[in-house]
Amino acid sequence: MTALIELRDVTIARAGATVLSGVDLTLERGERLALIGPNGAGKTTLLRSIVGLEPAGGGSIRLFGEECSTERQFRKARPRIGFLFQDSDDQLFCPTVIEDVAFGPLNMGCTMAEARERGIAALEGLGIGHLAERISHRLSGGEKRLVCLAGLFAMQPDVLMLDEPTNGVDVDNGLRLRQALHDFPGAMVLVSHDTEFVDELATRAMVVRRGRLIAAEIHEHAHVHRHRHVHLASD
Amino acid sequence: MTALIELRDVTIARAGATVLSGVDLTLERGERLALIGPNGAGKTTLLRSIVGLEPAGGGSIRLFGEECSTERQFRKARPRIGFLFQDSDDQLFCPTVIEDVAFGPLNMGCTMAEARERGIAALEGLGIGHLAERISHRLSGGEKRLVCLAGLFAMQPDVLMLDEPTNGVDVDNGLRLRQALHDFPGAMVLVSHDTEFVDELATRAMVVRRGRLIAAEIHEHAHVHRHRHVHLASD
Amino acid sequence: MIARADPRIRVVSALLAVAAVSQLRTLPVSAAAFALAILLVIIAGADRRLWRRMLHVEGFMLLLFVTLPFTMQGPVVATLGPLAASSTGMERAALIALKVSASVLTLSALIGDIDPARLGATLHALRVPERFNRLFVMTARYVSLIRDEARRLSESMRARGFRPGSNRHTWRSYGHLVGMVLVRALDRAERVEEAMLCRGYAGRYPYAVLPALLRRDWMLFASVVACGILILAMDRL
Amino acid sequence: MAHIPDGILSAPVLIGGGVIAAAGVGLGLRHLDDRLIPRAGILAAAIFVGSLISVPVGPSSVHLLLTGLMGIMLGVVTFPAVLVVLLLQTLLFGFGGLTTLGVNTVNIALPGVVFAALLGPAIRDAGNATKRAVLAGLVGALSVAGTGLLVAASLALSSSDYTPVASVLIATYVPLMIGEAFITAAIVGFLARVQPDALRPAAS
Ligand SMILES: Nc1ncnc2c1ncn2[C@@H]1O[C@H](COP(=O)(O)OP(=O)(O)OP(=O)(O)O)[C@@H](O)[C@H]1O
Ligand SMILES: Nc1ncnc2c1ncn2[C@@H]1O[C@H](COP(=O)(O)OP(=O)(O)OP(=O)(O)O)[C@@H](O)[C@H]1O
Ligand SMILES: [Mg+2]
Ligand SMILES: [Mg+2]
Repeated sequence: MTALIELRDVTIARAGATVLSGVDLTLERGERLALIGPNGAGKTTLLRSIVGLEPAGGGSIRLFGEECSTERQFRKARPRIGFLFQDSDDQLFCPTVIEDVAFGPLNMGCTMAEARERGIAALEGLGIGHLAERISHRLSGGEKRLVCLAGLFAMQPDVLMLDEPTNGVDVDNGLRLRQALHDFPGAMVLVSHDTEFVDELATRAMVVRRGRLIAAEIHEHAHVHRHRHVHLASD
Repeated sequence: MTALIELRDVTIARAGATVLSGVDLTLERGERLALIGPNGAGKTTLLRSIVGLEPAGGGSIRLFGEECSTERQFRKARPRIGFLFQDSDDQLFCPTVIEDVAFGPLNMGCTMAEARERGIAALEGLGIGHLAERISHRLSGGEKRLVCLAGLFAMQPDVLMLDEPTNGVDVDNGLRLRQALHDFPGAMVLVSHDTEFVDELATRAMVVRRGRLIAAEIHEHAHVHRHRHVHLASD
Repeated sequence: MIARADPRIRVVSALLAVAAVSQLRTLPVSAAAFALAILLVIIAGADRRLWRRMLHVEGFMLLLFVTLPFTMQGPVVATLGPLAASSTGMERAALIALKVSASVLTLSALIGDIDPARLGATLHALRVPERFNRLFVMTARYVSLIRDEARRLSESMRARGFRPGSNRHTWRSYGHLVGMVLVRALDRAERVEEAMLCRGYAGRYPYAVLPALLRRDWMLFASVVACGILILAMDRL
Repeated sequence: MAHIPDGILSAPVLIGGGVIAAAGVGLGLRHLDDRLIPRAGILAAAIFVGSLISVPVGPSSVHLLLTGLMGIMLGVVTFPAVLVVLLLQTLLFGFGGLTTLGVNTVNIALPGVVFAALLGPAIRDAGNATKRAVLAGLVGALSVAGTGLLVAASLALSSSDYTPVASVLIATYVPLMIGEAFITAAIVGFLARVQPDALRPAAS
């Protein structure tokens, strides 16, 4: 069986400066790969180049077994990869939530009725069916994040690529989001600074550091921490 | 001695819906008060109403001992309160960094030469004197954050109000920012989801939850954690 | 040398030079003006992007070049099927091409490298009305920010399988895109105004004071004006 | 498409355009008080950015002008806003057009201001989405047509040699009218649902 995503010796430059070089990455079916690394290391850049939004300078990118280098080739693969952007505001552009969620299926050739049905189903799967008719611009940060995710689920992708999915999400919405990701049957690439979240979800991790992508391991062991904590006075 | 900021039984509504009610808050000289709470709880709204950007529906707001309710009264107090906005791009509106940093002092009646001098001093205090002539919107996220802060320091305020100051700041700039805040002699109100940062800096904390502002305590004690950790394979 | 000149002088010189070129009527003088413009670009230090700019022709300019030779009366020099190209028409097309190119080159050489965001103090010093100037500075400051926002939104559309075509789905989606950019721009405008208030803004926008003009600046000004007068005089004699 | 470069128009047309533009910009500035400058500036920037998008219409594609929309959102402030946008294009893209700033401002801004003033109130009060869409589309299309006519007129008035070109030119505006009508309708529909306040001119 072929890998879902396969990068070989890929180099990516942004605004003239090389951000990443010699990147090898393989994502197999059922894997949940975490990408970690400091600010500005190139995690977002790497995700963008996987779906062809950032042209790779060298090396080869294969998606679902097919070589991709032109916009045309990437375009065919994109509906199968749900890409959650780092900033929800960059992803929501339709006036109402349901229109936004139905946008992907419409692009894939669904009729309006089918697209809405898939959209509603995706929203309900995330427990936010009640948001369908809301104006997307006026949602809270956490709600926006979940709506973006519903927009991806509605496309029924084979791979999810999530750029800091827990950003700006509060506790309650965070729980729903984790549950939905746990239940997602496909493969996943995950960028996050939230180590607890990564530890809980990922099956494998890689570190982006100084322009390189390096394999990492996930261990389990106990730690003693000592730090100050905030408690409600009434607790 | 009078408190710097004193809110009594304040109610704040946004777009018709009550966001906060019965808010009592006192900030004394030298205090560093952290406001914490979930997304959409009303932390930003509370800061905005302290400087009169969001009109309070009821109760009284006293700044530096004087009752404030009209725009005129707030206008007098604002230069003494440095308010760091949640999004840096909203705060940097002058073309170059030095113009932006000198903007506050100029409004306070300094001559151009004095204002620039205070601006340069503020930038150098934060270790970013070399950015002075740069175009402000071409800075990185972390640099923007520091420039915004320099703009506030240049006004030599008595109180800093910081809305998620560490947002989008990487490790190096984060260290500079913490150092600068540690060295700031005045009082501070601090909103942040970054618990480590809050624990390190705050002397007192309050929680915004379900429309109320509740006092909280900061404890120090040891914990035993057990979780999975990511390590570089080569470690 | 030009890059170090005072921006006030550069803006005024550019305006005068282009005004002079725009009034030329004869082919040889226009060619001379074009040569002068190239010289100016070389003095200024040519930028690679400049030559690309030269190739950019507005749609109707193309139309003008193509139709003028066939629509103007005059001695026929070539025929293309039923169409006859006149020499007067071709001369006119050449004249326009030279004048337009000379103007673009002159502007690039004199003011092409000025960052619009830095022009506030210059326009202020040139007595441009205060409100207009602030509108200009504000717009210049936010164009790139908003352009980035729009770019990221359209990338998110592509990532979800959008491909533009001539259909209602495309037009509606673009309408949503521009609408969302506008709504976010309005929100931002409100917060920017508040940020200004928070820093004690009371209606007087502070501009940087520009240094006094040097002899070098006046020399640049004098040479541009002299060239302008010279070509206009040659053209009319 | 509406942007006439330096070196084509005659002096009387340049001066006439300059005078009308000065009047329009002056009027716009009088309506632009201090508090409205960020709103007008950031909106002008957004519309400038929106107009960089190329929209497929049939086999070709067009760049939007969005002047009908500007008229609806900014009223007479459209004049200074268009001037700012043109000045920025001159500086950023080096298309030229310094001496023609006045003429271009009038050609681009005037139709938008006029048609938005005529149809704007009906758009804001429209009871249903279809009626609003039709009216907004009309403002978009008419503004483009007006700009096409004014550009043609500027050329024809400069020299009779340009008259044949000017009449061909008007035909090239038809696809733009179609694209602009649909997009303006879609944007106005969006704003009416998400932020109806935005459809009121910045200066009121
Ligand atoms: N629009 C851009 N133009 C030019 N360079 C950019 C742009 N965006 C990012 N970069 C550069 O590319 C590099 C990688 O950025 P990237 O956004 O991929 O980092 P990241 O690992 O996702 O960081 P973060 O944790 O902050 O999201 C950085 O050095 C950054 O300066
Ligand atoms: N521009 C607005 N118009 C109307 N309501 C708003 C607006 N901005 C925020 N609200 C509402 O006010 C409430 C408080 O929002 P606020 O931004 O103060 O929350 P916050 O505690 O700062 O959250 P976060 O941690 O996400 O920054 C929310 O319920 C939100 O929906
Ligand atoms: Mg990133
Ligand atoms: Mg907030």
